[in-house]
Amino acid sequence: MKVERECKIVSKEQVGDAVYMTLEVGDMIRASFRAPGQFVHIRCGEGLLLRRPISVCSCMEDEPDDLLSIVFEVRGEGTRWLAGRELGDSLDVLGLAGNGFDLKPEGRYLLVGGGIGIPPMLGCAQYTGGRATAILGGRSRDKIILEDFFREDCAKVLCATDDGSLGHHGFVDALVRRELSEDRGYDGVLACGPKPMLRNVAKVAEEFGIPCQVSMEERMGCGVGACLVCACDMADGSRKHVCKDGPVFDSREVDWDA
Amino acid sequence: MKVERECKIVSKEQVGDAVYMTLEVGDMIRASFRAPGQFVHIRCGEGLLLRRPISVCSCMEDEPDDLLSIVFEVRGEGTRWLAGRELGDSLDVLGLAGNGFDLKPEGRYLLVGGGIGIPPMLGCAQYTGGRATAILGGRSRDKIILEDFFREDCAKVLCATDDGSLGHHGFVDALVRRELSEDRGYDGVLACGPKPMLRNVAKVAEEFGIPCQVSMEERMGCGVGACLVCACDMADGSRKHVCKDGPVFDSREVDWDA
Amino acid sequence: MPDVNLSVTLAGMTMKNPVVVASGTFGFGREYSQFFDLSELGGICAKGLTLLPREGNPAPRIAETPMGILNSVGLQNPGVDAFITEELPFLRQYDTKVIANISGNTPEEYGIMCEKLAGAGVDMIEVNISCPNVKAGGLAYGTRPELAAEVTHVAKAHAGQVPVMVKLSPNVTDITEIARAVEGAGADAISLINTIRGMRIDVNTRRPILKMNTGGLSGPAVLPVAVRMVWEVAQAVKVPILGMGGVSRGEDAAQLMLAGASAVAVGTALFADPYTPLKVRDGLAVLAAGQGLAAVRELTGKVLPW
Amino acid sequence: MPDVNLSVTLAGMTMKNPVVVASGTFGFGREYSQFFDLSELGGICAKGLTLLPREGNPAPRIAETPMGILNSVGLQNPGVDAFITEELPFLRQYDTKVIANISGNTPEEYGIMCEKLAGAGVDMIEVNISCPNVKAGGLAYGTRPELAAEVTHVAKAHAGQVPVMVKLSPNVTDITEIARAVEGAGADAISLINTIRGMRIDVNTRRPILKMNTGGLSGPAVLPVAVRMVWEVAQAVKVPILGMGGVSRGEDAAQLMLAGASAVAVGTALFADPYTPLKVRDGLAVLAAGQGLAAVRELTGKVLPW
Ligand SMILES: Cc1cc2nc3c(=O)[nH]c(=O)nc-3n(C[C@H](O)[C@H](O)[C@H](O)COP(=O)(O)OP(=O)(O)OC[C@H]3O[C@@H](n4cnc5c(N)ncnc54)[C@H](O)[C@@H]3O)c2cc1C
Ligand SMILES: Cc1cc2nc3c(=O)[nH]c(=O)nc-3n(C[C@H](O)[C@H](O)[C@H](O)COP(=O)(O)OP(=O)(O)OC[C@H]3O[C@@H](n4cnc5c(N)ncnc54)[C@H](O)[C@@H]3O)c2cc1C
Ligand SMILES: Cc1cc2nc3c(=O)[nH]c(=O)nc-3n(C[C@H](O)[C@H](O)[C@H](O)COP(=O)(O)O)c2cc1C
Ligand SMILES: Cc1cc2nc3c(=O)[nH]c(=O)nc-3n(C[C@H](O)[C@H](O)[C@H](O)COP(=O)(O)O)c2cc1C
Ligand code: FES
Ligand code: FES
Repeated sequence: MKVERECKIVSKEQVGDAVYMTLEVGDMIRASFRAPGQFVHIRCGEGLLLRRPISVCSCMEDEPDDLLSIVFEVRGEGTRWLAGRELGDSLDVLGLAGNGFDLKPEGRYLLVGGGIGIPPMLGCAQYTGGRATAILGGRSRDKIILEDFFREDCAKVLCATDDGSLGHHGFVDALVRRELSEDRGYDGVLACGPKPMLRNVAKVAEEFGIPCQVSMEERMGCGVGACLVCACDMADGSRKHVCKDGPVFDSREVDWDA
Repeated sequence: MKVERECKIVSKEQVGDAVYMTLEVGDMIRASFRAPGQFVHIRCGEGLLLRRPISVCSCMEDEPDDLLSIVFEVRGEGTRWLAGRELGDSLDVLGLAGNGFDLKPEGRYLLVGGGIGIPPMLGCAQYTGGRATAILGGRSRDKIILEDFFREDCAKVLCATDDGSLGHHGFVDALVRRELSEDRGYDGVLACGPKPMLRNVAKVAEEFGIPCQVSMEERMGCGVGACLVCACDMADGSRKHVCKDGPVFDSREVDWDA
Repeated sequence: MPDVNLSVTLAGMTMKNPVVVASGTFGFGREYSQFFDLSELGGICAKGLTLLPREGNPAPRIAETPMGILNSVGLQNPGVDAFITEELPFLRQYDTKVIANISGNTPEEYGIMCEKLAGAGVDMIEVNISCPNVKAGGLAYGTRPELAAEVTHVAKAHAGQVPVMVKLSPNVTDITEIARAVEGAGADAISLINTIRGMRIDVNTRRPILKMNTGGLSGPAVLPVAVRMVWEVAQAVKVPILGMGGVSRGEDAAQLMLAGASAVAVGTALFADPYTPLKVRDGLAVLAAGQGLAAVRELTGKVLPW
Repeated sequence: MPDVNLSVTLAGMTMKNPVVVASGTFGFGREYSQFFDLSELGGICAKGLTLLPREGNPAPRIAETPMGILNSVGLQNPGVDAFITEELPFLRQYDTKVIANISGNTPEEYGIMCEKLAGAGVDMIEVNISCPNVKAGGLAYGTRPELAAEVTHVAKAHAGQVPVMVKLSPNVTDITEIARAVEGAGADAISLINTIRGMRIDVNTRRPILKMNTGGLSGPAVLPVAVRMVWEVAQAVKVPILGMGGVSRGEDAAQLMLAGASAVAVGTALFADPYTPLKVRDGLAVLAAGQGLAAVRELTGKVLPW
């Protein structure tokens, strides 16, 4: 059961270029949490007709109100409006939407987050109670956000930057390759980030025969599966929908050439 | 020279059902004041494309900022937005627009205001330094606003209410007739209010051979005379424009049957 | 809620209230049934069906514009047979009217679909003629009176007792010409407006936002066009009208009804607020009660032109 | 301001920047000259002229809609002769291009006006074909290719050296058909879009807000329709295009230019902010500079369709 409700902003801070917000979401988590990797669909003022999809970073059931955190970057009108909201303001939030990652709490996963794709992986780290390895990538050091949180909730954290300003100098898929070849004990690779990154990570995982799940982005309307605008091309020629069938897909399902 | 500028709200209070606001308007009065009866064209938020015309109630040159007051009733979306602004907020104001009443500071006028047409007459009262007689009308006692201010700035103040809850029980034109027949010394009748009232007042003034000026309303676009939407039908078959040629017209010019 | 009779009749089909959801914006009802009881709706125009399943167009399929959206979904649907076996039974659980929306490549396809749907027992068939006619060289049926009439004729011939409503495209010089043609060919009702063709370009990438380059404009931006066209059509034909295009409040619905619509559909506004149809219904009730009406249907066609 | 070349050429007429003001929204320039120096504009499309003075339609002539407005001014103007004697000399004081906009009841009237205006020395004549043709029974010239061509032909024959730009109505099934017709008849440029017909009803009084019942929709709401039509016309004809419809920011203007416009006009947005044309110009300059362009005109037609 999804809900649409006014949710109060109870914390707001800047993390790198991004904004981190915690919301009181009533019973939204209790009513609709399935797995980390789901998203919320947020109304950004009266002037914009379309809600904006933002991944859940972390969330917890609580009384009287469940808590949910999001992390987002300002990209355009909607996220600019969102970044302008203050502590105590309310947001019109529809959620939780989507399916999230298919993962076992007791599993050992390699989590890969690129740029603004980092935050949703934190939920996966917390869900799997400290067993995961996280590989965080970004253009430069300041794009690697939430590293401290990951260090708390992961067994191991590796970083990669395009410019070498932090950790490995290069792309995350090189670290994925190194990690998978050194450690054969992963139950799967879970990734969120820009599409080219996802494609490369998926390729590496496939080489090692490790199942890989990726979180995809697409422009959305309803956010619940009714309007069919958020199509994602599948390898078998069909089209699935990011908001309802995703945003997480098995990497082998996806048509990477679309 | 007209200006469009951000003007700070420096006072806001409720007068009856209406909102009274004072604005700091920079040099707007110095630059564009012509006579009482002009109006300002106010932007009411990003979501509404059209500005709303509101008459100047009273205004004065001052340093560093001229001061201007408006009084308005909530009628729809725009005025609702306006009424929601708070002390210290800024409004995007274009003004002063229109011509105002043609009157001499030393003249003796009979000022007639009906309902939300009362406030602009206050400027006329102040401009003519206490010599005027004001006739204020409304549906009931609470619609007669600013009476105290008029008592300060007029030689005489009469009220009429449709329900008899204050002053004369009936319409203002009855008081206009009484006043004009008792006192032949008026230089003119100046009126603002609903069209049927203006028409009746104009008729009485005409009977007595006293020049009468009326402030007309029409839906506006630009507010400066460029788009020609605010047409007012004239007795001679031509169409003049409320924002530029008016809002004040000689009552004999107007086609009252349009 | 005020005590106003909300029921309306559209081509003999009585609905508990005049608010239906617009085709393509509500899927087959499953998703929004998570938010409210579908029995609260006057009716449901289901997602547009084709004879065979279709995957629709590549993404992006949506773009935002000032008080509007563009979409280029392109009739993704499981096909009419899957609708009948998989979706119709679900919709039938609810006490609301089910209106199937169909698009064909040829008049024959419309005919086959009507036959299947009439057999399966939908309450009404909405014939979408905004799609290109393959035989006539890709020209949209909805832009030529003779083609629109042909499709209507074939649909009626195969729909049995089920009323046929033809949905008009606003992308025409004279909407009354098309309306008269489909009425002449036997349409029981007319719905309008479908989307207006538009485009948005990302000025940085220089790419159209939609992968199909252009798409259909809907949402509040089109409301004045919808009101005008409903008014024109209401004067041109006698069949009842389902009005739509930009409705997000009771007042918008009242405008369409005053202009001549017997009922209204809500589409795009759902995306901002899933509860819009219920709010529109309640807004209409308040507005009608405020005007002292005993029934909301008294609004239909009651505009007083100057 | 960034160092970008802003000048553009439209049918041989070189403008210092691509931003002109749209006909009917700027009068004859006097009013807005109180806000800024008119020499800052690329050009001015003057209020639409007719052969004889006209008082236009009764008020109300304007209504607000979601991100749009409806107007029904109906060509109030002092007539072409008064324009030439009273208004043109005023406009000529400024270093900007003056584009006269004309509407006629018959092709002959267009011809007479063109002759007068060419003699008086305007920089360009914009032929508005959205008005009804009295001879053809009130059908708008702009909705029938053969009528549009006829008017264009007569205008060209009487305009001498002055370039003739034909302004298209968006209220048509296929805008490219009209565009090709007027190009074929000799139009030097095409401007679009004029307003889309719409209606708004006051649900309390049940009266249309406009005294003419319907009016023309303009403002941001129509921008996606304008972009689509400019793009379609740009592919259909070779003559340059003046794009308009809903421009209120540099980005909007860039969309129209990428779609194929050589210059853009700003209309409705003036009413909210008199300085919009200058802000659009500056926004275009910043945007072009940000893309590393040496000249804003490099945007024209550079959309990359999928
Ligand atoms: C499932 C999902 C989860 C996401 N999670 C996050 C997150 O946790 N943090 C974060 O910063 N961003 C996230 N995004 C991206 C975020 O939705 C966009 O940055 C945002 O919608 C941009 O809106 P805007 O108004 O600022 O930009 P504009 O460009 O003005 O938006 C215009 C339209 O395009 C859509 N749009 C633009 N970019 C994207 C995009 N990348 N993906 C989908 N729609 C887009 C907008 O939603 C809007 O409808 C996520 C996207 C998806 C699909
Ligand atoms: C010259 C002039 C002076 C005015 N002075 C005052 C004043 O001092 N105090 C006051 O309370 N009101 C005044 N009005 C009326 C005021 O402009 C309207 O009440 C206001 O525009 C309504 O806007 P809205 O958004 O609340 O209503 P809506 O009905 O939502 O407005 C929709 C549109 O209609 C226009 N409109 C609606 N009613 C009127 C109207 N009566 N006159 C002109 N346009 C209208 C609006 O400007 C807007 O464009 C004046 C009007 C004019 C023309
Ligand atoms: C995403 C989307 C998909 C649509 N799909 C269909 C469709 O399949 N068949 C159809 O007849 N109309 C379709 N439409 C048009 C709507 O039914 C409706 O006519 C239009 O959107 C105007 O109403 P609105 O402004 O309330 O959305 C679609 C509209 C949208 C936004
Ligand atoms: C009040 C008003 C008056 C107009 N008068 C004319 C006119 O006389 N001649 C003409 O060709 N177009 C006229 N138009 C149309 C505009 O020139 C322009 O094509 C249209 O408004 C779209 O641009 P916009 O959205 O920037 O306003 C008028 C538009 C408005 C709003
Ligand atoms: S956004 Fe509507 S189906 Fe995904
Ligand atoms: S409002 Fe534009 S001329 Fe009066």
